[in-house]
Amino acid sequence: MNERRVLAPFARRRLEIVEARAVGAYRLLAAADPEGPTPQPGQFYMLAAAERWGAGEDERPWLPRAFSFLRARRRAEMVLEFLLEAVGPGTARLAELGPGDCIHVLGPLGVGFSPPDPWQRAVLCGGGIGVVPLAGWEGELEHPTTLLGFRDAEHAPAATLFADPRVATDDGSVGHHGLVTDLLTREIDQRTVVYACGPPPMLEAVRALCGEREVPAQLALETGMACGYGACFGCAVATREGYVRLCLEGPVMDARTLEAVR
Amino acid sequence: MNERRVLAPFARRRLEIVEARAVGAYRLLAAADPEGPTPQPGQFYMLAAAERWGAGEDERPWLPRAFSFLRARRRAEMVLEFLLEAVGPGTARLAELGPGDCIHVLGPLGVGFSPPDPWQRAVLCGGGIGVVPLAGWEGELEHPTTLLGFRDAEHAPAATLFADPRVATDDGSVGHHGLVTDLLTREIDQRTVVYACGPPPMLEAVRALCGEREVPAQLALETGMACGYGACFGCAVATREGYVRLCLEGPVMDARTLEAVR
Amino acid sequence: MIEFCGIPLAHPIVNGSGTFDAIAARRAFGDELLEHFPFAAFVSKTVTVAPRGGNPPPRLWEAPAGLINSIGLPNKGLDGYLAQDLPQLAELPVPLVVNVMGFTREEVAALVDAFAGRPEVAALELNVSCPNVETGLIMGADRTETARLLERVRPLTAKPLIVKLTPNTTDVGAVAAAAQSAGADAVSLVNTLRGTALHPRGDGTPWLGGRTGGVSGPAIRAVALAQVAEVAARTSLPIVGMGGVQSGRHARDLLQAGATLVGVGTESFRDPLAGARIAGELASLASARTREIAANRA
Amino acid sequence: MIEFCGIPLAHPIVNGSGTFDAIAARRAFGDELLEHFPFAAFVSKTVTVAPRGGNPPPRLWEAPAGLINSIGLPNKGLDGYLAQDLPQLAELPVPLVVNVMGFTREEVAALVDAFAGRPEVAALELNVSCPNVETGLIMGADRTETARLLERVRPLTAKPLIVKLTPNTTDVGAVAAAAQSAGADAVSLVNTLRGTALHPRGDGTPWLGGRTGGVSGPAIRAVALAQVAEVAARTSLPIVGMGGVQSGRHARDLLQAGATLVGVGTESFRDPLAGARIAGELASLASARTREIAANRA
Ligand SMILES: Cc1cc2nc3c(=O)[nH]c(=O)nc-3n(C[C@H](O)[C@H](O)[C@H](O)COP(=O)(O)OP(=O)(O)OC[C@H]3O[C@@H](n4cnc5c(N)ncnc54)[C@H](O)[C@@H]3O)c2cc1C
Ligand SMILES: Cc1cc2nc3c(=O)[nH]c(=O)nc-3n(C[C@H](O)[C@H](O)[C@H](O)COP(=O)(O)OP(=O)(O)OC[C@H]3O[C@@H](n4cnc5c(N)ncnc54)[C@H](O)[C@@H]3O)c2cc1C
Ligand SMILES: Cc1cc2nc3c(=O)[nH]c(=O)nc-3n(C[C@H](O)[C@H](O)[C@H](O)COP(=O)(O)O)c2cc1C
Ligand SMILES: Cc1cc2nc3c(=O)[nH]c(=O)nc-3n(C[C@H](O)[C@H](O)[C@H](O)COP(=O)(O)O)c2cc1C
Ligand code: FES
Ligand code: FES
Repeated sequence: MNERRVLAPFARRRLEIVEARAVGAYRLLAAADPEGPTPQPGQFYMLAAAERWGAGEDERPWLPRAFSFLRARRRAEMVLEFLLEAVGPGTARLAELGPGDCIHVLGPLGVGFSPPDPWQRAVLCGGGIGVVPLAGWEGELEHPTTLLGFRDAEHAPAATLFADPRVATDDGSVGHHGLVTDLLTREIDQRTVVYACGPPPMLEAVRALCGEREVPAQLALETGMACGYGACFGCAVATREGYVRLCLEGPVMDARTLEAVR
Repeated sequence: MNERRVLAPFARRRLEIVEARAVGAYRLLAAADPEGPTPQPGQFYMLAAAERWGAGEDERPWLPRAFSFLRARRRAEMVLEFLLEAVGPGTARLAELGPGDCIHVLGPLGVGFSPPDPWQRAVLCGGGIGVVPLAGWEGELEHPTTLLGFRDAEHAPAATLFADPRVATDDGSVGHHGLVTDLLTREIDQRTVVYACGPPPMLEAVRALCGEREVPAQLALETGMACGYGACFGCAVATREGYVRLCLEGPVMDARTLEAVR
Repeated sequence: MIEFCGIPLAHPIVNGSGTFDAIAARRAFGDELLEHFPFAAFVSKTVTVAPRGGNPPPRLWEAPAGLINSIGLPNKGLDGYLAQDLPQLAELPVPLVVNVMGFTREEVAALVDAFAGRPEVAALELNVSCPNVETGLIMGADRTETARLLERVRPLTAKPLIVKLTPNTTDVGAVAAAAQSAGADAVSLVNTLRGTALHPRGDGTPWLGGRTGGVSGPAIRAVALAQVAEVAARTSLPIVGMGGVQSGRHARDLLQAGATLVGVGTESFRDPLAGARIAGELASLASARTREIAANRA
Repeated sequence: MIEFCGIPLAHPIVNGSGTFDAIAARRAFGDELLEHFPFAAFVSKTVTVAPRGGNPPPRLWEAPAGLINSIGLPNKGLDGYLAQDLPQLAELPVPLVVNVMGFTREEVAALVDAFAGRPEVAALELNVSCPNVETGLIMGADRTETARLLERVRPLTAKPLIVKLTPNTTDVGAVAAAAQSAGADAVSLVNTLRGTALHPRGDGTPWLGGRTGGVSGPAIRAVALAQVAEVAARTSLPIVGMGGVQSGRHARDLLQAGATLVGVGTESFRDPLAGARIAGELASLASARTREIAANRA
């Protein structure tokens, strides 16, 4: 399944930010990547601000941070879009960048989603910032069902990045009042394949649900990463066969290989 | 001589930059200091950018940096002016600040210049960035002689910060072609008191010259500092009586107490 | 109010020896220092029997997230300290801990003896990070050395004896245990990590006048936390934990790892009120946590 | 071209064991990795006799100017390494150094013996930062342990034996000297400094699945430089110096302190081509210095 792993050029690239804007509570950054290959949805990049990456809380950030790409737009040259949620010093620093600022980018890394079989219907299920890797994937699928869950109306605007999403919010301010997995339960059957990304409890619910109903599911997981290319062994995720490096064997994992998502 | 040591408020103050501009190759920063006391010329402050102090070369800067004040202007509120030469990560970071950015400031610290006796004529002798502490002092003296030395025409514009300076440049591009100490030699006699600041070889020449001619001289020295208020013992300077902490007993030192300036 | 070796303290934050000079700070800041004294107790810089000028400059090197110092323990010597410093330090609004160091056991004994009868002194801290000139071993890196030192000085005073351990050792827990068996009342750690830097001009000469120095600051925080936890697991002594503390969160971590007090060192160079700020942050964290636990119970 | 223990190398920069996985990197970057291989020799991650899964996550904590890791030496074990990894690593365009660790001297002997006859292997590095389960002592923190280990394994191979020293010791120079007397061909240092971090939620539990970990990166550079200088002063062995190297200047400092090669570890996580960049910077610094010296003579 080599198309799932588009190889990364063997060097960080210094890319210029061409667009930076808020999407609800999230921040969208677009960087021109003229030399980079077109990534497979689900793959990720290691990002760092080219200047002043550090000196935040506890002198951090210092290591690069992992981000799924949102979309890879090809016009005259390729533009990579990222969507960030500022949760700590690394994401905070990236969120303050604007057009003209530069970032170091390594990637695409890891393996992306693999396409449904012709007879399968794709159901995309994203929660919070976990909707990111699904955006590019939606565009490559025929008539997918897209289900997105958000905390509240502040975060729900990320749904505008999708073609035809159904939305749930925890507080009911937008769409279904409840969990996105409520919507998912009603959508899956023996002919669906689920593509999911979101917070661990959501992914665990998806895994359990799909496991029970014997529906194939590809889960894009997250974990702390230092390198992104298999060098540090820091991104271990427990599978039924022991630990694997998520940056190398994932971030998209077949749900059946996992005993649980933590 | 208590007027030489204006006490510092016991806290760093977060001050806003109100002006930032180039003065030749140097950078002038002005910060509003509404609560701070009026310092004595020759005293200094410990400065750090309030944001992103770090993450430069070798993850530096991290400690605050010592700066003489250039002038303390009192209008509606006090404005402290600093003049910087970007020589490393700390000065580079400060030099990139603009109006609205904030700095942490501790001071005034150390002891400043003490006034001439009524029968004495003040001769100010500054070299390079060492002209800084003399600017404020010139304004408090009656008819001082001001001698300033610079590398070249790029640096000589700092002379515009003085009322009536005579300038020497190493390359002869402005004023006297040669050392500022050439000018000093002709200016001193038994009735002068010299106030000098500049690179160590210049100060050593001033010390030797004034020592030989028995002319009193006050030298504003520099050394690496971590704290600025006597806490670290890092700013040791050798005097005839052993090491002293420059931040506490200086930075202005009576030339006679020194065996040499290194 | 908390208690440390029988000494009541307003909060758990003290200074690291040699990183705050209350006498100098009073000259720079005036009596405002006394009104807002940042530490719950004041630990003075290491005193030796003979006066010392300290190492030749440069004495400082800024390292990534830290500092290398090679100060060389300048001090007025025992007599100078007693005559000039002690009266001034007695005016501080907090208890005084005197840090002492000797190059032989007898020197340490002389120092302990000299302070034993001084009511101004609440406790003594023994800096054992230097070689015993008689054995060549770093006193605090070797448990036998440490034990023999404590056995020698313990009978000399009823005041609390705090042993300041060096982190440059294979097994700091063993040294702490030896100190406890031999009568120490508390331990403090970490002192600086041995480190050095070369001159940036690139000719291979050491930057520091003293050639090597000690690393402090955030760079050593993870090491400090591990060593405090190791010592807490091996002794029941109260611990003064320090190393790279910059915030209430860092102080809390050390307390949770087993410390009773937390020392703030290098951070005071960046912010002279760091001690007070950290004490305040720690108090807010503690009350937030109390509320959280109460809420979880309810 | 330089030489290290008889092995010709294109430049003095190698990787630190466990900080670059050439097999994984080839999967991520393809054959471009081989065309631009960043290191003059490749040091593979520690191999143990039995396969190991490694420590439970989280395994990483970002520290000020550094990283704490608690990876726990996951590896396929000797048989898995020989069968799966060695053939792939033999395809690299540079000499291969195999890093091994055992929990007893006999385990180390078995590992050395297994590689002794392998032509793909240019040298062996002994990771002695773990406890000898028989004595409870960290092999590399104790000179007697180190010497006895070397005496056991030295006769088993003619290949260069590099002892990777631990920095968590009182006197690294003494350990290095013991390694030399007992037949080591070289030493490498520093391994990571013992350190830990607590969970940010503030309940005092350790963050790392393995509870404590090892600190690497710029935070430990000053310590590494001091230890390399100490070892250089005590032995005549070639030294692989490492710890926090991020630039040619840092590499030059270690070489000037006495190292023959320089290892790049954590910096590769930030920049996979760090090794090549640093080698280039080092070469420019060296030629700038040559020009400067020539100019001064003229
Ligand atoms: C494959 C992949 C794809 C991702 N895609 C996206 C995306 O598209 N958009 C997005 O916003 N995010 C994405 N993430 C998550 C993103 O990488 C993290 O949010 C980011 O690394 C956080 O860095 P920070 O410095 O802002 O926060 P941190 O302070 O690093 O906080 C993040 C979490 O790390 C832990 N933590 C706290 N302190 C430390 C420390 N000192 N060392 C280690 N851990 C600590 C805590 O659990 C904390 O909640 C992705 C992650 C992965 C692995
Ligand atoms: C009382 C006083 C008044 C001063 N007034 C002024 C002023 O008005 N204007 C002005 O521009 N400057 C002034 N200075 C000098 C100013 O403090 C220094 O230029 C500044 O600290 C340099 O910091 P940096 O990070 O830019 O450079 P650094 O990199 O710190 O370089 C400065 C020097 O420090 C040394 N050095 C290099 N690396 C390190 C390291 N890692 N650790 C320690 N030392 C290192 C080198 O010798 C180098 O040349 C004054 C200094 C003092 C003491
Ligand atoms: C400049 C400096 C001077 C120090 N002097 C002493 C000293 O005289 N005696 C002592 O026991 N410790 C001394 N220390 C060690 C500190 O007390 C403290 O143990 C160490 O710095 C770690 O804490 P920190 O990281 O908060 O600075 C000194 C540290 C520094 C940075
Ligand atoms: C994530 C990680 C894994 C490591 N694994 C090993 C290992 O398996 N064997 C070993 O001898 N050293 C290991 N090390 C230590 C490094 O080889 C090196 O000695 C240390 O990190 C210091 O160098 P640095 O600061 O450049 O990283 C590891 C270091 C890191 C950061
Ligand atoms: S992030 Fe380093 S191995 Fe996966
Ligand atoms: S700068 Fe710290 S004592 Fe002078």
